[in-house]
Amino acid sequence: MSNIFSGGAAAGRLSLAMKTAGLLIAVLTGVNAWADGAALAGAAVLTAPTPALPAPMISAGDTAWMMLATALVMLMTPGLAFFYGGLVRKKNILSILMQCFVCLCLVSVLWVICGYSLAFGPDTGHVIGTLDWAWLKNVGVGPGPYAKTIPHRLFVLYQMMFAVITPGLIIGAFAERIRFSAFCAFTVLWSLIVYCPVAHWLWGAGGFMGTQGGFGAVDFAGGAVVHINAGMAALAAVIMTGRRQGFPESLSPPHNLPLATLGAGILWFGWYGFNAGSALAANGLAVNAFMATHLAGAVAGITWCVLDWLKFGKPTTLGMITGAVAGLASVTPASGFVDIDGAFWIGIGAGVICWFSVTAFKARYQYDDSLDAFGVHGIGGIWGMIAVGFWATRAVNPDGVEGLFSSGQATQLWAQFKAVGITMAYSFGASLLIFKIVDFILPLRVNEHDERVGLDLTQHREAGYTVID
Amino acid sequence: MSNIFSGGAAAGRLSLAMKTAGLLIAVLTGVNAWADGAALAGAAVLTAPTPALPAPMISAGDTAWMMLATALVMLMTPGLAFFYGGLVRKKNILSILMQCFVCLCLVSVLWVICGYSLAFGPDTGHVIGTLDWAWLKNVGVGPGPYAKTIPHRLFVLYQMMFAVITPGLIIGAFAERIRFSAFCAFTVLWSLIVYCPVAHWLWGAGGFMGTQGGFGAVDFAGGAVVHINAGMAALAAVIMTGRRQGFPESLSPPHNLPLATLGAGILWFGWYGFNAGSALAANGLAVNAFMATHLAGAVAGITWCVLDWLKFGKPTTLGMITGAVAGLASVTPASGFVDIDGAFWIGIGAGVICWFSVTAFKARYQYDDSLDAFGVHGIGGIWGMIAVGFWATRAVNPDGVEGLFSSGQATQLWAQFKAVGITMAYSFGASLLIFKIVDFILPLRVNEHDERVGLDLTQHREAGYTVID
Amino acid sequence: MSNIFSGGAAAGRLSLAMKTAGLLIAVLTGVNAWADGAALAGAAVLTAPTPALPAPMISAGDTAWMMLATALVMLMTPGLAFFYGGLVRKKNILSILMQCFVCLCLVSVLWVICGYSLAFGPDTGHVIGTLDWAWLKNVGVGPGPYAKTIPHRLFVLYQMMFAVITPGLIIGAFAERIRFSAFCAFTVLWSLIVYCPVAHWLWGAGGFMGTQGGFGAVDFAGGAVVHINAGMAALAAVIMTGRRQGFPESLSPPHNLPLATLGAGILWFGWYGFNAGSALAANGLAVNAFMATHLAGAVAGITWCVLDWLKFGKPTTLGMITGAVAGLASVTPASGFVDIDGAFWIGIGAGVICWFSVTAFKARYQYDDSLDAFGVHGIGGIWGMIAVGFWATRAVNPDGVEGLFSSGQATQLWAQFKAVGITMAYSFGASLLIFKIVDFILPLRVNEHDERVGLDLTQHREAGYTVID
Amino acid sequence: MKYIIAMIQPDRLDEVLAKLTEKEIHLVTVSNVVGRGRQKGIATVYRSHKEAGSLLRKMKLEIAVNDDYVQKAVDAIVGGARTGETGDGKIFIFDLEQCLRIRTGETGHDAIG
Amino acid sequence: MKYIIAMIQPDRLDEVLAKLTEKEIHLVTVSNVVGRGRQKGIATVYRSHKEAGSLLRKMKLEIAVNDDYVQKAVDAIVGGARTGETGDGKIFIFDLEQCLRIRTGETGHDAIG
Amino acid sequence: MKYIIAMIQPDRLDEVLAKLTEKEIHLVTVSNVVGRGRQKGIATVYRSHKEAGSLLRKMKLEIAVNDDYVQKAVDAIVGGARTGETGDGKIFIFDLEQCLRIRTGETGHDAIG
Ligand SMILES: Nc1ncnc2c1ncn2[C@@H]1O[C@H](COP(=O)(O)OP(=O)(O)O)[C@@H](O)[C@H]1O
Ligand SMILES: Nc1ncnc2c1ncn2[C@@H]1O[C@H](COP(=O)(O)OP(=O)(O)O)[C@@H](O)[C@H]1O
Ligand SMILES: Nc1ncnc2c1ncn2[C@@H]1O[C@H](COP(=O)(O)OP(=O)(O)O)[C@@H](O)[C@H]1O
Repeated sequence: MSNIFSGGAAAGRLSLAMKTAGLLIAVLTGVNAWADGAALAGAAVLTAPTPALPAPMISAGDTAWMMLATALVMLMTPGLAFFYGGLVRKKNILSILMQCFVCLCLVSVLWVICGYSLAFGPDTGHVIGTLDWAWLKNVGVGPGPYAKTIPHRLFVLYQMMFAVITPGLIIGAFAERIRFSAFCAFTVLWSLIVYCPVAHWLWGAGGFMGTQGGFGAVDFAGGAVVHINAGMAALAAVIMTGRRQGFPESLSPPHNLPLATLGAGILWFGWYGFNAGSALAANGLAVNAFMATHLAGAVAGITWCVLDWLKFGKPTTLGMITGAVAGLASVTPASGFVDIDGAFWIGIGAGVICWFSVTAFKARYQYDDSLDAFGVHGIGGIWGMIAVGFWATRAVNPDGVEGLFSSGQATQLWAQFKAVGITMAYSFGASLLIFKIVDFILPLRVNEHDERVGLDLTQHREAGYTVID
Repeated sequence: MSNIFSGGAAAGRLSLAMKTAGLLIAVLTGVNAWADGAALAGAAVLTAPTPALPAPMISAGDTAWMMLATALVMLMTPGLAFFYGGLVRKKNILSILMQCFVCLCLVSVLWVICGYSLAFGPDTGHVIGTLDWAWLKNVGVGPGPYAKTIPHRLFVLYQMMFAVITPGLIIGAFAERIRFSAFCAFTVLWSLIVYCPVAHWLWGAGGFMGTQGGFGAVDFAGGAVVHINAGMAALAAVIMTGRRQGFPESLSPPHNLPLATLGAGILWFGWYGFNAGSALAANGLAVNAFMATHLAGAVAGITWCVLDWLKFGKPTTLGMITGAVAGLASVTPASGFVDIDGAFWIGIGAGVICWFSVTAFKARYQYDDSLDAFGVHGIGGIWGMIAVGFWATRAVNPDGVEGLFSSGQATQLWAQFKAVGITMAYSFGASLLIFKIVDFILPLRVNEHDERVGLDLTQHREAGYTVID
Repeated sequence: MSNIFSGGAAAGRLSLAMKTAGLLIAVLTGVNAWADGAALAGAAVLTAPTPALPAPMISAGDTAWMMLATALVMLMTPGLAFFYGGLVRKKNILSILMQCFVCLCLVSVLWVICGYSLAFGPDTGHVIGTLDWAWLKNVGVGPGPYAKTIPHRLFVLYQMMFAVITPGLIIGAFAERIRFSAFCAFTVLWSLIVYCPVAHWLWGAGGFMGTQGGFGAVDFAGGAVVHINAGMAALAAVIMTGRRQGFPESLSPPHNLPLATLGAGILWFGWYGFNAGSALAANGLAVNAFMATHLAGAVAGITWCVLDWLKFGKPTTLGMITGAVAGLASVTPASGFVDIDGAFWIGIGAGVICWFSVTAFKARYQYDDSLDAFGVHGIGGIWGMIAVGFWATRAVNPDGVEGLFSSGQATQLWAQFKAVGITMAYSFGASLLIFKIVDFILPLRVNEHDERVGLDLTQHREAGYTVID
Repeated sequence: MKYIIAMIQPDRLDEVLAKLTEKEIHLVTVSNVVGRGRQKGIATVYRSHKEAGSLLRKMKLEIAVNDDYVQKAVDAIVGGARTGETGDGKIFIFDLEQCLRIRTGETGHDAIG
Repeated sequence: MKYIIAMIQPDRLDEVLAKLTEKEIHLVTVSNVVGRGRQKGIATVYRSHKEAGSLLRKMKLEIAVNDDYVQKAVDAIVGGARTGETGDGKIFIFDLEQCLRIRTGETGHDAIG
Repeated sequence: MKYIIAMIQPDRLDEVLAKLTEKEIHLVTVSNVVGRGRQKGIATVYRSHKEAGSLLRKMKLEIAVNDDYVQKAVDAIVGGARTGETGDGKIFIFDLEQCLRIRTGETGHDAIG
């Protein structure tokens, strides 16, 4: 069977990349044109403060909550490391841990240097922030423009953790075969070229997809910015790095499922910070997001179990935790907009759709998305973003949006579709390009011998565990 | 040596179960009669708001704290999974993790559907809540009746985590031999039939054991509702599932004590949310509970070590963490009512009593409480509930109760005794009944071959670790 | 090559110890003389309340934050256990976990009994607290003298966790060879004789090194009190316990690097509580400390990687996490006084200096600081304390100090030097003495056979993992 | 002198060791192996990817005995390990040329036990 | 009857097992070992402390066969394991005196397969 | 050709390997085993449940050598492994019929080293 994902024919890959790049440029041009038109309204947001209201005050309660949320989201990166790490072979465990920690260290520094400013800084042309806030210039510990009751720098930290984990998610796609130096280069470029703009489009004041003078698409805690974004980059990674040796016949099973389960537990725990923290205050909205998050995760976990049970006769632990992660990822964009009904159906949908994507779709096309970064996060993110268009309701969030079911109108759904489409196209295309460039300078893939021996020894000169002791 | 715990003679078990059921019905009838008499006073609680006071306001600080506490208690379930998981044999590790995660997923959904309403909803007859709050109908993000400064749904979430971990604790009793489907069925039934009523009796407004028109028994964070409840169900489980093959001669040692220690560390961390969170606000009472919790855990850990040292010549790691868990469990009902003296003695008592229950009692009667769910949580919970009657003092909690030592009167002690007795009888009897019913439909125990091969492979078609790699 | 660290010649060790003790006495005498003179100003702090201001009020937000911070710092001790535990050989893993948990249990109880009072109680002679607050007498849940917006007992708990982890850090120095009973004795003595005084000198109201009538040295979250203190004790431990068998030729590699990485992840997570919590409130200062902490950890992790990359051709996972810990330790005393520039340079410095201390210095002198407790925490702490004298700025903390770079004056730098010097001398000397005394009664080191077999079996009669299963 | 290697079911180990003790055969070395035999393994499933699961956990015993103990050892192993199901395992017997106790330097017959 | 022990590269196991199956040799026992051979290992680095790294992970195969299967087995192993690089491993062949199937008590020739 | 199997104390491995190198015996395979011998193990305690602890960790060495190297190998092992305490272990020597280097196909004498 021949297919586009095999990563074999370099020529084919190149042409695909080019087509995508073309598409990308087309999209961006159109978007820019459109954005320019809307510039006036959008740009006003940041510059014009609201003088009538009393001066914003730092709330200790909100600050306490957001520091907690920040710490929780930070913990997700190690959590992800264990989740992914438990699923690879023993000889590659450290490479996964190392890559996740590199994201934590490297992207944090990037974020302070210029990432935050690019993503959230004063808007320019609705596509990107300026460098006015680079190295946190003009960013103090007083209230900031995005959250009025917490220090601005706390918002910087909170968003930093999102920027950290997003490239971390991609690791699942090229696990067990990427060269470490190429990985580092990719991560730096991707953070600046893909993550920052996409974050700006949806979340930055003035971004062209957001609610302040944009499409009106909403993404509560990162369905598009984080999950679709990482998922599409993962797909690009799968194409660019090709399949692992022995795929799919002689793939080894996960070397340490308890470790993966630990990772899943930490992820779930951290996700409260991710979603409920996105309310940016300790209030009812945060509680709503907390509830929706937990419920969707639980429901999706059960759903995956049931499907495994039906298909294979037994529910699996890996299935349960994968389902839970799929549910948590899917509800991410929706958690601040939907009630428990919405969360429930999003959870069911996440279980079913991601299960099919991993079981049927991947088996059908035989692409080696090693740890299902695309299959779970990409697909889950898409589902969640769209689901907002159905189940969102102002009953739970007066500042939110109305979906099809509560308003009977498809406006929001359409906005969500547009945001999903553009994010998918841009992330996929730009990621492919970045991989291409990196591969040109630093080969992406380790050589055959190193892959056989394992990345731990060959990339890091270490072994995860001792054999004799 | 013949004894009642061997689980050998089905007939004997049945008759025992019947006697218990009889006892149970007798108790409940009496209770209901009594409760009806007290209905007026009790029922008033929920219906009559206090109009004179200023309208309750959500506090960001309290909300932040309670979201944290909720997240912490949630984390205890994975923590428990690792604590238990490290103690079983390698071939059963995933079955433990899976069962804990099933509790997390399944009970969470049940809680939203009807569990919360049954446990905390408007009282009916002092025994159970109505279904008025099913699917969180009438439960919003404004202040609720149980906690005036946090969103009602946050209270729902917080209590959800307690409902999740309680059946989780029982897992220790039938570890390494239960069929997964039977486990699921049991967990659903037990949550609804045992957990919800008992929670209502002590914590629900109008419950017949509580302070609002009931016995006046108090249980700050779940000594009876959680620990005795789970411990007695564990005892029922031990009787119903019988001993593991090879018990007690050729039991394997814990396969991964560092994993168990990790679990214990997470449990301890989470316990702050469990106990200090039960103050439902970030105030002095929460701090008192925090202090008492930490101290009792520490003291009990040391106590267990000392006993091990005296008896076996060396203190053990497993002993230390078991002691700590026993101390934490024991101080749970007391943490909001006692000062550090009380916490100290409760810790000592927990170490001594649970150590004896595990060492002498279990060895004497040769019942196979695999991971000492009864011996640690059941016994510890009983000790803690009674200890409240001794050491409680209004000096630390003006809204609390006075124990024997501070007031010289045994009223509270007697109330605690009654609550303990009824909880024990009901939980044991009802659990036995549920096990009986489940066993009738889905055999509780795996067959001999599957037990030999291990539950991971036979119940979940997975292996926790790879052997060759 | 002969050197002072070999631990071989008992006589030489003794004389060294004596010299140090002499030095110590000299230092303390001088200090006391000085302190007496300054007594008036210093002692006033605690006794005279500020009657003009409105009565202090417990803030729910600050209390929530500080309970979180306390829980986070508590979690660091298990985190440390895994970090250290993953680095030893399989046969000693439990001994490390056990020692860390003993710190948690034992020191907590000591702290309540008298430790807190000694360290933070009403000052006597600027060197130590009185026993007025022993067993938390006069310490309630109202606001305390050190933090006006949280219950006093919460401050006790928060500081307790610092007292717990500090002796825990020393474990890295004598890992794999200490007798458990000797360890317990040492920990008790060291906590009371070394930790409490040093904490008092810098943090206690009236302490002779602090800002209230002392040198004016500052230590935001424990660079001297925790890291230098533990690091110098580690150096003493290295000298007193001597090298492990087989050092340095046939040292085994870390038995479980993923476990160590888990520990590092938990440590990093907990460090937010450690440093940002030291603001004692959920405010801008806490956020500043959070930011500085995160940034320094990230930068130091990268720095260590780069150095490994240059020297060994590949960056290692262990190097990255060691670097991160070094950065986090180094920024500890500075996090509340420096801006991101400072944090950045402290991180770079931590990476470079600690890397050299572990690579070149330890290799040169061949002392067996098994897990680099001195090389990372001692050196990192010294660097951080000194760095405060350079980068501190009142721009981020109006109540803080001005370093050389912002004020052009070396006053603060000099104060920091003095504090570092005295802490180093006292901690080293007193630790040596305590080890000497303990060794006299209970031999510090296990016998040769027990060391070969491993501490788990010989000290705790347990094995961490099963071999056959 | 003979050297016996036996592959048995992991959960029969305690039984076999007990039987060996009964026959006064105390010295034995044990290790983990995985084996492919007639026994059909349970196929495992990881995210819907099925693994054939042909390699099953077994325990390997190694016992050096003097010739007169061979039969006893075999009987003990069979006695402890037989369940009658496939997967019970095999016993292999080798000629052992020489044996030496490291501690004492004894060789041959004396060094075995 | 012969007893074959082979040390091979860990990642060649699947290949070797497949080749053995082709030759109708189904029964085999596998275990983890580490070996020091001609292959130069990768020196590992732990906090700047270098480990020689001379012991490399290998897979050990044990196969008992009747005499007529020896060559087939050797061919299969060589076929599956050879990469041409140092570290490919060795095959050792022993005389097997006796073999017994625990389940049935069969011995010799019949018990092997 | 001979095949030497030795069970030694885990912590003597480095010593034994060093001694073997001295005697120019470089090739060796090592694995983890547990053994029951004369050495009394330390009974472990898990929540007051005592485990006999009869199976102790040992290291198993396998070395194929040409006949003239047998004595050297034995000397090296004894030299590195002897502590004089029970539990030092045993050396077993077998006749090795054939040996083959997978990489080159060499057999016999040449394939050993
Ligand atoms: N010829 C052989 N060579 C090597 N190992 C064997 C051989 N035959 C059996 N084994 C080992 O014995 C184990 C049990 O064999 P199996 O055929 O499943 O049992 P049974 O003989 O009871 O049918 C296998 O898993 C394998 O490890
Ligand atoms: N004489 C021997 N005795 C025991 N094991 C050996 C012997 N020779 C090789 N081995 C095992 O075979 C493995 C591969 O040997 P090596 O010399 O690296 O490969 P090659 O023969 O291809 O050069 C070694 O790691 C070791 O485990
Ligand atoms: N007859 C034997 N068969 C198999 N293994 C043996 C035999 N004798 C000793 N061993 C192995 O050697 C190890 C050391 O033996 P032990 O009797 O404790 O030492 P020593 O010979 O010094 O008294 C044992 O743990 C076991 O693994």
